[in-house]
Amino acid sequence: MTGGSWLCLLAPLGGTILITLCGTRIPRLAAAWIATTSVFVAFGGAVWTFVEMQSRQPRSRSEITTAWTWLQSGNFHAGLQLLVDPLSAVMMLIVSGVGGLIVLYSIGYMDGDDEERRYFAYIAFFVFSMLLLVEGGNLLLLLVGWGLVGLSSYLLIGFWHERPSAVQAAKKAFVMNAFGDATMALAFFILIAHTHSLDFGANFNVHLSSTAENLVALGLLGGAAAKSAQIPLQTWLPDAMEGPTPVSALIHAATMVTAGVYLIARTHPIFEQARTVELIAAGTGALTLLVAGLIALVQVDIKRVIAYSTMSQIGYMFLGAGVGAYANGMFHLLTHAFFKALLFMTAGLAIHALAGEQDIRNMRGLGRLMPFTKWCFLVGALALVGIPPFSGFFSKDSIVASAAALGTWYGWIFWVCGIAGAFLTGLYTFRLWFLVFPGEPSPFVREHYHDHHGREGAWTMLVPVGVLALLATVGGWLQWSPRWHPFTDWLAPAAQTLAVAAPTNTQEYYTSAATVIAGLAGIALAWAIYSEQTIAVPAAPFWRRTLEHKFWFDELYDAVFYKPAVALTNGLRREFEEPVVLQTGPDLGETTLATGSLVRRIQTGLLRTYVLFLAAGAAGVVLAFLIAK
Amino acid sequence: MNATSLTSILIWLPIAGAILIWVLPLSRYATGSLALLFSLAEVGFWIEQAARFDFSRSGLQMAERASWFGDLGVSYHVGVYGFSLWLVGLTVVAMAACTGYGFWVGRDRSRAYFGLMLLLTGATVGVFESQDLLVFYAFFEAMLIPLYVLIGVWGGARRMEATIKFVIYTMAGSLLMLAAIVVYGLQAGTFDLVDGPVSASRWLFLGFMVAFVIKAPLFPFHGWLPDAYREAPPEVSAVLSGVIAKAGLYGMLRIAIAKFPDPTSFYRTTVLALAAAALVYGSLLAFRATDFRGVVAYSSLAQSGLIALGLFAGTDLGFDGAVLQMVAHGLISTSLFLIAGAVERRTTTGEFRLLGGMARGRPALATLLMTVGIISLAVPGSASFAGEFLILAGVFQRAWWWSAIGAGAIVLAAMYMLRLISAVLHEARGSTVADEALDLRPGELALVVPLVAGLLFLSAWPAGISHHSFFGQSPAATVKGQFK
Amino acid sequence: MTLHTTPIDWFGLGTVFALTGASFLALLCAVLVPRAVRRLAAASISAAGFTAGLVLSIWLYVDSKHGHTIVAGAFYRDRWTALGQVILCGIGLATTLVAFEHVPGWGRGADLARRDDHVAEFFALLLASAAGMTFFVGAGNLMTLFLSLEWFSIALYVMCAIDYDLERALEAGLKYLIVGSFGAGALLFGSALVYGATGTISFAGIADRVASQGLTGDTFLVTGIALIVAGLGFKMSAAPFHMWTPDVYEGAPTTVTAWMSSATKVAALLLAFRLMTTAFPHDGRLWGWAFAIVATASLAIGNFAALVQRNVKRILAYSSISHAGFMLIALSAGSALGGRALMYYLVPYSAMAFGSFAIVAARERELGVPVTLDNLAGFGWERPFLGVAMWFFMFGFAGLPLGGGFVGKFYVFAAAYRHGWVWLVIVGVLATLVSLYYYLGIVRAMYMRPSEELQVQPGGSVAVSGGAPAPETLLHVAVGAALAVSFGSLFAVQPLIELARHAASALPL
Amino acid sequence: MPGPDVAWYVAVAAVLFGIGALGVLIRRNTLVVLLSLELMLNAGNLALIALARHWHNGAGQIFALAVMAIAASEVCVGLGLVVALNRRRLSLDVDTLSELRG
Amino acid sequence: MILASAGNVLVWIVWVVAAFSCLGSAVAVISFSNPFFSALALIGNLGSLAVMYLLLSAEFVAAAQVLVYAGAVVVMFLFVIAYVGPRHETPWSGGPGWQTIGAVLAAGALLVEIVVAVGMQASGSLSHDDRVGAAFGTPAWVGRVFLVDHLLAFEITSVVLLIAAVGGVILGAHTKRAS
Repeated sequence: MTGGSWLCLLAPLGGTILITLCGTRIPRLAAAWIATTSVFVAFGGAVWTFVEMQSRQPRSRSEITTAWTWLQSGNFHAGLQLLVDPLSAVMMLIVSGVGGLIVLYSIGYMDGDDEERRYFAYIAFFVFSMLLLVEGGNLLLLLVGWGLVGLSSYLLIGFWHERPSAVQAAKKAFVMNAFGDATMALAFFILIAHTHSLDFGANFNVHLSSTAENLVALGLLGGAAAKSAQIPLQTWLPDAMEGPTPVSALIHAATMVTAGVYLIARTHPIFEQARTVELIAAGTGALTLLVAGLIALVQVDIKRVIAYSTMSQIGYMFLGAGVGAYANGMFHLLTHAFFKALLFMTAGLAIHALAGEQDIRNMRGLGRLMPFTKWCFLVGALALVGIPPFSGFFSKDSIVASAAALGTWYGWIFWVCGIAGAFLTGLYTFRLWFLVFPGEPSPFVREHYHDHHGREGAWTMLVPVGVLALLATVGGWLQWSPRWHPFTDWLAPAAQTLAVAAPTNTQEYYTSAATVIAGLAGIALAWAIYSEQTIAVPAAPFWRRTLEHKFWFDELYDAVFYKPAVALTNGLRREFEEPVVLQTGPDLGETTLATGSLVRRIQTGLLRTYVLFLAAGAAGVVLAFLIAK
Repeated sequence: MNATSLTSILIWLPIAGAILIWVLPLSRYATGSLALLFSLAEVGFWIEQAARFDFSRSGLQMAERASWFGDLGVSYHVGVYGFSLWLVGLTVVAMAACTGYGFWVGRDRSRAYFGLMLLLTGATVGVFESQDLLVFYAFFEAMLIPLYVLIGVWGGARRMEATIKFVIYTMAGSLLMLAAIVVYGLQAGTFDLVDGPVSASRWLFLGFMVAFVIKAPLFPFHGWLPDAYREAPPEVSAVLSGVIAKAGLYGMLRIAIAKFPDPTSFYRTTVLALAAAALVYGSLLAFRATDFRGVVAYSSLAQSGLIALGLFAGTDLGFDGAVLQMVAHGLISTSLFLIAGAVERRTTTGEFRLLGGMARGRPALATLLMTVGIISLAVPGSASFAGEFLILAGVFQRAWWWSAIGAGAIVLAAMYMLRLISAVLHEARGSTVADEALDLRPGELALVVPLVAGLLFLSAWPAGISHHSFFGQSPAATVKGQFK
Repeated sequence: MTLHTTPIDWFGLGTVFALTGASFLALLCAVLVPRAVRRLAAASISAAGFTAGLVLSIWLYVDSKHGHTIVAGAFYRDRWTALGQVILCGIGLATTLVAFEHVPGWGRGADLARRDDHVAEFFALLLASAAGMTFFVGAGNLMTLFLSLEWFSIALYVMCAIDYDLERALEAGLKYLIVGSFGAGALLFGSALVYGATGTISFAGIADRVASQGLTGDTFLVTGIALIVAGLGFKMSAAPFHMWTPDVYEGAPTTVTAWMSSATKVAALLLAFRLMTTAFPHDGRLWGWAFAIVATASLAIGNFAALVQRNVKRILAYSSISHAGFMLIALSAGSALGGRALMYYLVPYSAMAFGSFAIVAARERELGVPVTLDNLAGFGWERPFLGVAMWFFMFGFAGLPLGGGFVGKFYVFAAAYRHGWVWLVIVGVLATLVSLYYYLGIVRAMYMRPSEELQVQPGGSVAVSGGAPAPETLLHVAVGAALAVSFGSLFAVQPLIELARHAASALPL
Repeated sequence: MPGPDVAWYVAVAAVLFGIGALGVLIRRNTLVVLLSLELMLNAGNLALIALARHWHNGAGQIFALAVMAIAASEVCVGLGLVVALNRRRLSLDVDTLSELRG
Repeated sequence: MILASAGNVLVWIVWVVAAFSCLGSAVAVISFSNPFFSALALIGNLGSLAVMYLLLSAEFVAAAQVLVYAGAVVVMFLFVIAYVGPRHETPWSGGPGWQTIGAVLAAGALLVEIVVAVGMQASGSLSHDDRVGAAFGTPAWVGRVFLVDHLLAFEITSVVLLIAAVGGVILGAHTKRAS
């Protein structure tokens, strides 16, 4: 079982190192296949682990394996250790499985880019980092993975480094995640100060003062929010779409951005001792899913629309994990990985076919030329909106239901948000759909469309899309909470759903009904506006501008953090560093030299002056002696 | 050869080499190779020393002692502890790389140049190994002599002001230290660091600290730093920030903290405040610096502050983290300055507005600069992350706000380091970046790659240093107990 | 009537006799030896004389374990004297080497015919002044003190002016003579007053009388001491009695400057230490403070004035003033440790002072003009050996651990601290800091200028002797010796300190 | 033979010393400066002899005799310099000999 | 008795005359504008000093004073003065303004301080006694003291004189030098 986990972890790293060392001595395709194989090997390892775990008793499904002591000081030490338990097993499967498909996809997508090797080295490195994150056997190692995925996300967002916008987006993503890392680190410092350890066990069974607990939880939540682009740390995600589309699919949809959810599930004992903070997490999710959904309504870049929907879906997961229904959150994470990766990859097909065009206003009627893409996208869209029998339906509804299960006033607020979110999802998703696929191809499309040897894309691209379309359809059947819930049971030893968050069947039913109706309503409205044009979009210029400016978060941060920092620094340099710090020494030197020339003046060259000094000196000494004797 | 003599060999071998080079009328090439040979031999001897060092034994090891002049109790006393072992290693490795760089770029007046580089090596090793205050002071000063000439002769346009400023600034501190040494030694009756008693005198503590905070440097005593780092030849800047600055921090650990426990705790908050100021201030200025070396220079200021934060936290994690971070940052800034030199050789400038887009077609340069830069901004999993994590966790136990400040500064570090990377490697091609500007040549790779490899190794096993710097389970107790 | 003449310990005066004898022989050369070989002959005699002096004084050191006075208390035969004589003879030997190629008269320019005028007399005077100093350090009473002072002073006056075709040389000689005589006058009157207070002129006797008759703080006595302090302060060129120093050092032939700057200080400081501790121990508080103040003044004035000089000889002159200040710190402590410190300090100091002036002499000769910071440019690269040596001396002066100067400063500070004068340590430290600027400035001038500023082709020389550059082998030897001493004294501290300890043990401390 | 106290002689010597010093300080003519130096030395002599009388031992008188010889030597060298200066057509005004300064 | 007292008075008178002529001539030395006169005034000064030496029963020194100084030194002076020709120069002139003031202050200070010292001492240890041996100060006695107690001083003076002579020759008597 541990063998599988090590294999799973190290295979992608090996791929990275191999590609880096070979450098330009191997053809591009070779690099691509090295990466792909390594990730699929990792998937094999994950499956191996899973199968072994299957054969064990639920109680004994968790195992820790240590390679060596990574960091040690005094009585604090953190090993380079992996933890395999149901939770990490699931994540390993998702990461390596979906990851493998996406890497395969990018063979076609990146074909012809002259720095392909670098791309594949990076992406393999990402998979490694992500696996380290989910397998990390203690908080420190988890933080390491946490940082490394941020790093690889930086590398991949800025992959096309001649584009200033890409470089800027990459930096922004990294810095915001660094902020999250910092808050997590601070949380860890508190733990170390109390328990002298960062092991899961040591810190999950200890009871700290409620302040400490809350601070720790807040720190973790900060990291989670930054990584998962939850309000207020969400602004980097849309910009991250500067990266290649497979990157968006893998990192910014399927895996990395959902790490926040994993973190909450993994460290749920801490959160449960700080229940308030946990509910704040839920609230954040609720807020984010609404805000993101609203912003998505006005975006015109196909990838940004999907990006905002990602934010909103992660909002759902936070909601679920926050209220205590970890399994439901994780389940949505799973299905979301399928259909969101699918959506991105179909979008990628479209972009690829249109030579990099991403503005949906130019894409009308693409479906006529790309039927496969069209249908796959439809599957993803329906799954996203949560229309039965597609996967989203099963996972999303149970989350909203758990909110209802709380029964408290905020529980109901969450519930309403969930329903409203479902409506928005339907609206923006099908806005996208109606704008892009149906109808006669627009002149722009006709002009720019080019197929790949008569197909909509290279087989390496089409196969993964197909597979994911299948998964997005059937993936949800794994569990329908009212009737069967193997997934929840599987996770129970690692992350037991809280009793308060376990919905009754009735709650499940009417919640499902509500969400489906809301979703359908959204779809209908989209149809009416963008397909039939029977309803006009209300002008509401203020609201439109607000949404187009994403509620002015960027402007806000610019004004509150960046500009003041720059002003402060320039001020320091002009007013303090240059005049004071750098100048003091020279000034003192000048003074000394001035003194020197003063002393020099008494050296008149006149003999009598010299004698005078001698005489005066003698007289002085005599006088002093006569007085002092 | 018995183990103890290794200590002295490490000090005197390069000095002998320097004299040899000055005496022998060799060609530039021969001189360079000879110097390189000597510095590699240094590395070899150090590896031997590290191999023979017994981490399970307490106290000073491989000590050599001979009376220098007895009537005042001054003796030539050298030896190594765990942490000094690592710093010596850092010195010999970095100096070897920098000597190699000088050889690679073919410094003129080679005999003088290489002789001085070797002299510098010996003196610096001496600082880290000497266990007698006067010997320590002698080596501490001796470092200045070659540096003064190296900067002044082979430096940039404004080298003269820079070098005078550097020497006088640092001497201002160390001369006060000499006064403190005289007083301490005569009071104690011995100048020996191992036998010497602890002192409670705040004045003496301050006398020593002045020298160290200027050398390190800490805010606001860094007036010499920007000019020196900008005007010195790149390999010398590398030595300055990578190794020489560590001498000041080493002094804080070995003398100020170990010998003056009461004053240390009395002035702890003050020093921590200075360190934190250096950390934030340096990071901010690095963030707005307009050239490659400027960023690295101010980031070294910030790093000195961070390390001092760890040292004066006075906790187990703080000490271990500080030593680890000294070594990590030493390797980082050495490689960064060498890369800066490589860039300047190709583009004749370090100004950001004239640089950019060097990644395209120069994979080796891009990979190395990227790797070092990313390690230096303490991405989790890197050696410097381990160091900074320990330091901040350590100082957290002193008071939470220190580590809060530190964490904030780490975010700043990310900002300026990414700015550096993208300004050099990314976006549109800079006006001074010609197509002919080649990727790193094998010679340059041979210098930087080992340093980076060392960093990666440390990243994989930071405990290798963090757990092998002080004897026993609790570094704080070891320091309190005079490393016995 | 029968006359019981005093027994004379000829051996005890061996060094003095050797040098004086050599001096007379050299003088004979002036008339007996043909001009062609006169320089060689005189120089060889001088070298022989100094070697003999060296041997004898070493022998004396070994043989004078228990110090005592000889020839009716006129002269001390002890290790303090002997060690001082060793140092002096060493410097003298080095001076001879340099002088053989340099003095007198680069000032007389290309006129070869006249370069060798008075060469014999020069060496005679050199030996005579050396003899005077070797006597001076051992002087046992106020009369021999005064006489031997004049002995070497007068010789030095003449040596300064020996390039009498140069106005600056004459000016230097006259300034030195007049200021010196004034100082001598003060010294004389002071001696008279001391004599008046105690009725004796022998050092030991004075101390006894003061002790036996409770004369501590006696008016005559302290006035006399004050005047003597002034007179000796002049010889050590300590502020405010220093004013003559820069001018004389600049005007005199550089070899003579080298000799003066090192030897005179040795003699004056050693004698002062002996006199003060032997004759006036009971007024130690007074002269201790006096010398402390004088030291502070010297450190301040010497260093500050040196900062703004361009002429290298003047810089070194001021630096010698500041070093007088350092050594006066040891003197003002007036303890056994102070004695050791002084004795030790003198060794590297005189080596470095002599060496640096000798190097200036070489530069002066190849340029034919006074050496300034500007025309020093590139020297380091043109004359690698001399450059490195100068580099060495400058850092040594500055107290960086490249030579014994470092340990010397350390010892001096230690003595001051033992005496309870931390403030004096701080003063010394600050003075060192200021001094850095001009010492580093010289190194900068030698090495850090662009090569276009080179004055002469490497290896080339402005032809003093018309043809090819003079190899100046002997000068290199002398500089090398100075280098060896100043470097070696860093490592051989223990033996040197042992010697100094035995020497100081001869004094009543 | 009773007469004025030794103190009176010493007082005279002191005054003489002061006059000599003043002479050195206020005269520019090298020759007169040398003469004033002679006055100072003579003041020393007077004091020595008076005090020798007081202690009635020989040291003072011998000292004085020696000082005379010394004075003569100084004058000899001093006058030599004067002659040299004169031959170089230089002024004997000490204030004009200020080529070396600073 | 009366003779003795008369002798006392006589001594006093001689002393006063000698002292005043000594100081007066000293003042004259430093105030004549013509060095020639200054030199002559010095002779007077030396003479009156010689008288005082006699009063102090230092016959030999007095004789030496007249011979060496008046006979040799001053003559040398006069020769040189004649050689370089008359050079008039007035006191108190030239130099920076503070030079003169400083001169008066410094010289005055020295003078006053020492006189004060003498005065303070006079009350104490400097009381007069006349019990002095007849031999005191006679050439024979001086010679004995010279050769017995202060042999070295004697030798040194000779050496110094030789050096001075050499120096004088080098500096003064250079032939064919005037370039």
